[in-house]
Amino acid sequence: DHAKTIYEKSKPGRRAFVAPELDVPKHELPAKFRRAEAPKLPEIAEPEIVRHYNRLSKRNFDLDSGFYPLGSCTMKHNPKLHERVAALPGHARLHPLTNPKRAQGALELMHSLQVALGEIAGLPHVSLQPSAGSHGELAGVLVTRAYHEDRGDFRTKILTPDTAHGTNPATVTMGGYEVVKVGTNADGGVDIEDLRAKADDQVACLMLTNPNTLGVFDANIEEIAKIVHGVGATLYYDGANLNAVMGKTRPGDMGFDIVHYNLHKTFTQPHGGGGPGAGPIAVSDRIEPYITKPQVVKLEDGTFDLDFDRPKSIGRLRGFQGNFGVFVRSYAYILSLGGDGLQEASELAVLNANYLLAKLRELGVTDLLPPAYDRLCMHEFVLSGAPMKRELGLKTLDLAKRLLDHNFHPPTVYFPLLVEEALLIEPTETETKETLDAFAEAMAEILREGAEDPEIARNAPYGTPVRRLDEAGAAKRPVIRQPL
Amino acid sequence: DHAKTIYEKSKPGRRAFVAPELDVPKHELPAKFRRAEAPKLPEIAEPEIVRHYNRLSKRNFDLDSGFYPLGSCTMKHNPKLHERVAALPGHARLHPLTNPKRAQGALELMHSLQVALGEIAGLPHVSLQPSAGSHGELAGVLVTRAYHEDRGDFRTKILTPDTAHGTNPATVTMGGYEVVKVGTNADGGVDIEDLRAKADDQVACLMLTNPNTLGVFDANIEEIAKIVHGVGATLYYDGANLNAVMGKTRPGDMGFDIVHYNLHKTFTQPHGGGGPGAGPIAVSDRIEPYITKPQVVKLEDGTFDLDFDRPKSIGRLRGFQGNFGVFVRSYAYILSLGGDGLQEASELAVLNANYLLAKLRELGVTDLLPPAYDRLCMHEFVLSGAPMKRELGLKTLDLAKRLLDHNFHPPTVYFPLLVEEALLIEPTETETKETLDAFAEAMAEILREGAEDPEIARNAPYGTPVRRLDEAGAAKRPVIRQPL
Amino acid sequence: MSRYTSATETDRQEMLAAIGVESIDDLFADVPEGVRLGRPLDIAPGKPEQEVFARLRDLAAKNVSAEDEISFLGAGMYDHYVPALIDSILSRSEFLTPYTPYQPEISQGGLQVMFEYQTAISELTGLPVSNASVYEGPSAVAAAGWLAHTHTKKTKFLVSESLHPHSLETLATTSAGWGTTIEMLPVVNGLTQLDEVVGDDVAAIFVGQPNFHGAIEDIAALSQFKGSALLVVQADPLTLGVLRSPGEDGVDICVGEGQTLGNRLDFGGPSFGFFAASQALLRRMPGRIAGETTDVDGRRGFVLTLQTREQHIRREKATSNICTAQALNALAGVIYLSWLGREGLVELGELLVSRTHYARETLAAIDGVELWHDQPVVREFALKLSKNAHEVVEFCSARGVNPGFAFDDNGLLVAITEQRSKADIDRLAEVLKEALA
Amino acid sequence: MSRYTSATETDRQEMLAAIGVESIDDLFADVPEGVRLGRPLDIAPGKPEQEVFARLRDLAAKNVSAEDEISFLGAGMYDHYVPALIDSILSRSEFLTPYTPYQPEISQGGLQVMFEYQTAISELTGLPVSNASVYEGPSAVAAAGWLAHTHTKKTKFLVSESLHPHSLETLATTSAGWGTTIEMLPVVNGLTQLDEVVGDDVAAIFVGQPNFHGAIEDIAALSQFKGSALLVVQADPLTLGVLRSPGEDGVDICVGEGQTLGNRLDFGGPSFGFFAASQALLRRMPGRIAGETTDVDGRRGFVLTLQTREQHIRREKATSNICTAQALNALAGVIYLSWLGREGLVELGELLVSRTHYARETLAAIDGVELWHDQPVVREFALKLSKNAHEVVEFCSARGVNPGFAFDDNGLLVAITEQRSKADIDRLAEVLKEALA
Repeated sequence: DHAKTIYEKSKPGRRAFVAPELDVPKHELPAKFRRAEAPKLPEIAEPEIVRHYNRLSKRNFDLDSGFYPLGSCTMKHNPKLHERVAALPGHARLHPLTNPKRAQGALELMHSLQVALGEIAGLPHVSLQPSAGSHGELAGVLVTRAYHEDRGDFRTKILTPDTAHGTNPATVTMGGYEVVKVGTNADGGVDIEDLRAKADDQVACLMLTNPNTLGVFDANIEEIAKIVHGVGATLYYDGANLNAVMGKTRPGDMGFDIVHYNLHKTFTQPHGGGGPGAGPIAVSDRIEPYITKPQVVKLEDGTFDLDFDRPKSIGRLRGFQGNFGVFVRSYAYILSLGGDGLQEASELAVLNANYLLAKLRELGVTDLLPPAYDRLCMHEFVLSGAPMKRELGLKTLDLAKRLLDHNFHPPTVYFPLLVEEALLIEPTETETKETLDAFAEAMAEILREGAEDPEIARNAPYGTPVRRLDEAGAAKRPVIRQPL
Repeated sequence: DHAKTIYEKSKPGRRAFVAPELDVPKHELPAKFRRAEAPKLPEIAEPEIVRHYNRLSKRNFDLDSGFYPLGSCTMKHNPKLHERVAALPGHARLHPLTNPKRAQGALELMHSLQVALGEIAGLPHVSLQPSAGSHGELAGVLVTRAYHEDRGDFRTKILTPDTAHGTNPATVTMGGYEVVKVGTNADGGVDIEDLRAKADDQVACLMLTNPNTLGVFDANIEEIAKIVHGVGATLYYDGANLNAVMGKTRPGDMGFDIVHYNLHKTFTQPHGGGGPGAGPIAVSDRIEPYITKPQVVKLEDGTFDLDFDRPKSIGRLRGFQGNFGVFVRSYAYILSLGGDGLQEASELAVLNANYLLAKLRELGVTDLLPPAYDRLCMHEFVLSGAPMKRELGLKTLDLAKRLLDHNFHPPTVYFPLLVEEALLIEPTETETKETLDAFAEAMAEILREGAEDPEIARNAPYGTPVRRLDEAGAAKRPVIRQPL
Repeated sequence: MSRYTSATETDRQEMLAAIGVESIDDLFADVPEGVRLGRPLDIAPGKPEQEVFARLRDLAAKNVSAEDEISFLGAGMYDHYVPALIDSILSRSEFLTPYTPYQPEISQGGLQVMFEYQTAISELTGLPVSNASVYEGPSAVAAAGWLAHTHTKKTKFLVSESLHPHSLETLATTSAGWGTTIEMLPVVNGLTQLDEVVGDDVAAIFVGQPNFHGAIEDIAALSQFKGSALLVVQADPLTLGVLRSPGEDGVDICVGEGQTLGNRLDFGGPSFGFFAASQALLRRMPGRIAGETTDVDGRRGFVLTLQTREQHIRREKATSNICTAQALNALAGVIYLSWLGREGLVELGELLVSRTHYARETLAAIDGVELWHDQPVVREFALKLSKNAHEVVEFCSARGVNPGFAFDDNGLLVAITEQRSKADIDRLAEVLKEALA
Repeated sequence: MSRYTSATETDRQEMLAAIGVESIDDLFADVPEGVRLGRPLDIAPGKPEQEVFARLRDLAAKNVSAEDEISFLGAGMYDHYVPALIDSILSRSEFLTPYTPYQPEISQGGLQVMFEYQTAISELTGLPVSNASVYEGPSAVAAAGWLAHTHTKKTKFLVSESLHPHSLETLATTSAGWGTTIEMLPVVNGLTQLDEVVGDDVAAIFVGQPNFHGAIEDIAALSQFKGSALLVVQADPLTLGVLRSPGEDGVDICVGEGQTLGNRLDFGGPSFGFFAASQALLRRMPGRIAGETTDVDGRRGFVLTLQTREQHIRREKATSNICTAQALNALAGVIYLSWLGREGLVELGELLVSRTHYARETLAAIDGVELWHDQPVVREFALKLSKNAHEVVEFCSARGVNPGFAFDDNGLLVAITEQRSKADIDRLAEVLKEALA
């Protein structure tokens, strides 16, 4: 059985590990602290561990095998060089508490990354510490709080558009603020009137993604910034979509005070099946005093240090200095592309998205899956499956599942929430025109097939290691560990 | 199409490589030497190169995914540590012409390996140079020639049993000798009478595998050695099956003068889809003057050097010092197992083979696939598919192809040649009892199924990336490169 | 052409034509003039792969890593040997490059890994519920605080003075907007002091096991006084082969840093945090959880489950904002645990206990060294030095031995892994003696 | 238990019972008493993984590799940059761990790689036929000799004095039993001399391109005089983007060392040898060859073909004894060529030409340095020094610059790769000047 767990392959007495010799006197812990029965970990030799995980790996789809247009996740190619440089012993075996004098390479790398990220965002002060996008958001909300409270200004609300990533409202709550939703206008941007109505002196911040999750660049951004700043709030940039605009425009120049980056998206840390990532933030001068500590700084003599002496800092959001291994990869990426390459990456990401949309139009796919906003898009776009559902009786989920049989990872489905039967498609710049064409053809083929026999897609997928799974049952009677 | 070649994915102008800057004056070669048109290599960016080979890899079966009982090939587990240590820059970026004084680590490693291999074979002088088993055989034949000719003894023939690996006779021919076949007795060993009849003063050598390719240890080995040495010939040990006897008996102690090792088999260099391997030889004192140069030696001061001053040496059989990367892995293996572990590896290899044979008996598989020699075996054994062919109309090939649908790599088929419809099965010591049981069950199941409907196996496989291929057509009208 | 892209000039022209625009710039028409950058980014031009490699290699060479010295640094991350099979498995693109398994039919590998991981964490901690990883140790402590606060609706956190300082700081930072307060529990001779049931305004009690100073806390004893608060233990998972499981001592939430389980030091990350809890807290858990189920053909399979807890469904009502966690690092963790195996975890723990006590005794015998506490220890212990510890660390480091982590003025925290032999410990003693002479 | 095995005591008992013997020793009953070892092997007991790693790391650290010095060593293997994607692909177990694709249905990946590789080698060499790899360079030369001897039935080999000495030696060693003789072709000012058609007793002529001293041979000119002999060229494949292909100059067999194509130095191996030939020699080729075909359903597929040439079919009548070759290294080669790409191969070649000529001019300007020859060069050149070259190498190496390969008494062979910048070359000039002062 291919789904046997490693515990089911275990047999008492087998092992991979060989302990180093006991070269000191044996010491036993007091009985009251000693564990009576060892945890039931697997007992299995190396060859079968390797086979087990090798076989499991074959039950995963991956970016290195095919197109992965998961909207808002920026599944761009992961350069192989990055794994090599991250694994160098000087990085991989460097203890995080090493005296800064003896970790100059690591600190220089972090500082160089801070400088480059600051330039890209147009905001000079970068804290690398947060561990992922949502962690960066939390950092952003916490520095916003610190900024206001330092002035004796205690605010209670944070605005988020209804197109926002779910992490935004969740973060607001964890940051101790009330979430206030702002509507979307006919062009897919922020509803300015709604914003104006809700922006008051209790608003601490507006969290915005630009381009937003509809793939739309909000052309009113200057106006939005004016409104937000007008009530003394901060403007927060959710960097999930930064891949659309590098070198074209910068959050800092748009008026944002705080930005988070998803290094695993824009700067291509492999997504690892759900992490690791990293979510640094960059801030403007007025927010700078509040960002996390320690901060990597360059001293006058050209050496680097960790600065703990930051009296107004919110403190730390995690242990040590952040996901350094991710920084190594991101820095390698920036070195490889350079300023011009980063700009071109964004340009090609936008070109690819618009081309794919055009191709879907050409093939008639948009007849049944119209774009939510029928205009040029940025690096991603949203289709609505509502007509398809109406005409063919196929849900977006069915389409997604049928795409699996065509060896494509489906786009993000049912997000953003305000588009009915949404399909959020982000091809990224590293895909070829041929791949985009093949994906568009597959979409068209599924619709053709659906018009003839919708049952096929409704019961898809067929060629996958398992077929549709009973998710409701799983949630109702959760089996979340193996009984041993 | 999954079988598209990388050339078919090429598009003019695409690239992965970025050249370093031209930091010196441009120099052009004279026109008469300059190539007019660049070779039509692929034009393709990194993401698609990675995907191409990733997808190709998924069209390969591999040892890390399943049982691979390919007789005579010793497909034992390849420890992952070995890749790590072979990749250390001090090994991987060490130039082969580095002054020995500055390659002491590499030479010490090679010398340590020589010593360990010598101990295992019971022959003290080891030349690591040959690149694979067949290359080691050639080295063996050439040192035999040098040994005889140095004494003014010009012989013309080499004896090989009819059970020998095909490399043996091929090597004899390339070594400039005539092949004389020796028959096999009822126990699967050398036909002593035939040997006695053919052993004369024109015989330079007898090449023997012990245990041989029937999985049989030739109990007459002392007698054989006596006969061969009696006519002044050398006795050569084909080490392909050394995995059966480590620590139990040694070729040197059996009377062999020359041994080759397959480091990729017994000492677990990953087979790489057909290499690299390494085929060191070990020889007795009287052969020592003739082995290849340079030779790694330990000097009196404890340092190591390359000895080129070997006036009777046959010379070199390849560039530099051999497949050093393979030596690193083999040495790591010997360090990990130790003397006792190597012996136990052989014991368990023999245990696994005998158990699998017993299990096949228990399940009745041997009714239709009887062992060629119905006795205990060593680390592998031969079944004959003749009754199966007679009773069910299934050839060994059909059985092999049907095994593919059970996710097993088939055993070696149609070898050794003297067993009709042969199936040579070598499970190795790193397989679990459960795997052996599952394989035996699959064999039984195929026979059960074959008794009901032989067509199923005759048309197998079904679940593989391609099904049976037109090999005859391929040989008749060879297409061995892509027209571009 | 930008690195890693494929759009040739011909491609671009064809694509622009299909879109119906003249140039790529036309695609950015929505970006108002006023906010366009209008100049190239001030970042050096791209470099060939070999030069990027050389630059990174040169930077790495400027660091003194555990490869370059005999290091007893710990204090939260430890230089354990990472077996090679972990590299081999993690480098498989099928684990390395996909994202969160939103499409379970093509993500069974990753989902099953999560399930196996959850099982292992549950076994280690003795708690029935584990999620599939959080960021790392201290933020896991903060996440436990959020859970306790929202679950109990109470506002006081009691934190042992011997909890890892990063955990305390992270909890403090993260809880800035919760209206909660933090009160410290004193530590005497290495042990957290609690001798009466805590007040009913207490949301949670936080203790380290072993604690920051290496002492083994008497969790069962502390547990008796937890009252209606949740008892949160930050544990070192590698010690749980020899130490009683938090679950059997009445702990409600066990969190910690997973780096010790097969993850590299990486100057502090990425690693993973683990998060295990009692059954009652299942629907309060942050982050991903995989569950077992069947497909339409009745085949066993795994899915992300209980997703209504999560931010992408419940948004502002979610139990946490976490989205991307540390799946790959958790995979390393479960491979490591399989590699160690049931017996190996205990053997390794016993080796650490013996070497750690040997080291403590050996160092304590040096003039100018006192024990910070005399409690039993597993893999780390704190000393009080007669000289400034930071200067002592400098002195020893210059001699190729990093003696550990200097804290306060005179505290030295010495960590032992299986990579530090008796000979290494004896060498440390030598150098430390010199430093204190 | 022996490392990497799984047979527990229970397993063993069950298995022995099934076999019907008492003990494992019973299985070795056929081994006569007289030849049993009867004592443990004199090899130290097995060590834990971490200790094996440490031992190998310590050994590696005793070597001075191209990582540790500025190296201009070449003479057959070269320190080119190996792009990271090669490691990534080669580490996939599906390429790393299987054996020769005897079962094509489950080996299409490996077989297609061979086909793509053969195509690339054929493109590079301008010859229609390539096998799927042989061991390495010099043994490929010897294999070409065997082919020429068996094909032409002639017994004389003409070998340029500028052929790589390892190739000459390997040919001499290997041909010991063939009844052939070797005659040397003189070299004047770097070039192999041949000015009349060779005798009809000649089986083959062997020339290097570029030759051992770095000179570009005039292959077209030599080809005019080959008569009925086969012209065998040992080429450096990396130069074939800028140099005329052997095929267009009438070469019959082109062989060489493939290390320059994406393979590590590895102290000399494993790398791969390539072997390409004219159509007429197809059925004489040694080694594996993959061919395109279709399966029973008409799908494209690849198989090992023309196997009747091989040892496992024809045995003593085989065209060669080769079995295991260098499939994985050849895979590295074809990935490397795809990574370079059509334009990149030329660009890299041009860069090498320019830097190599710059280096030659710069070094030749030093007092005490003369050119060995003044022919055009691609990536390597020979100098004549006023002092003993071996001593000069020692002098420079002690200063962190390995100036190249010392040959004869005063010869120095200097190799350039894209990893040696102008600055590195200038540094070499500085040190060499000092050495010769």
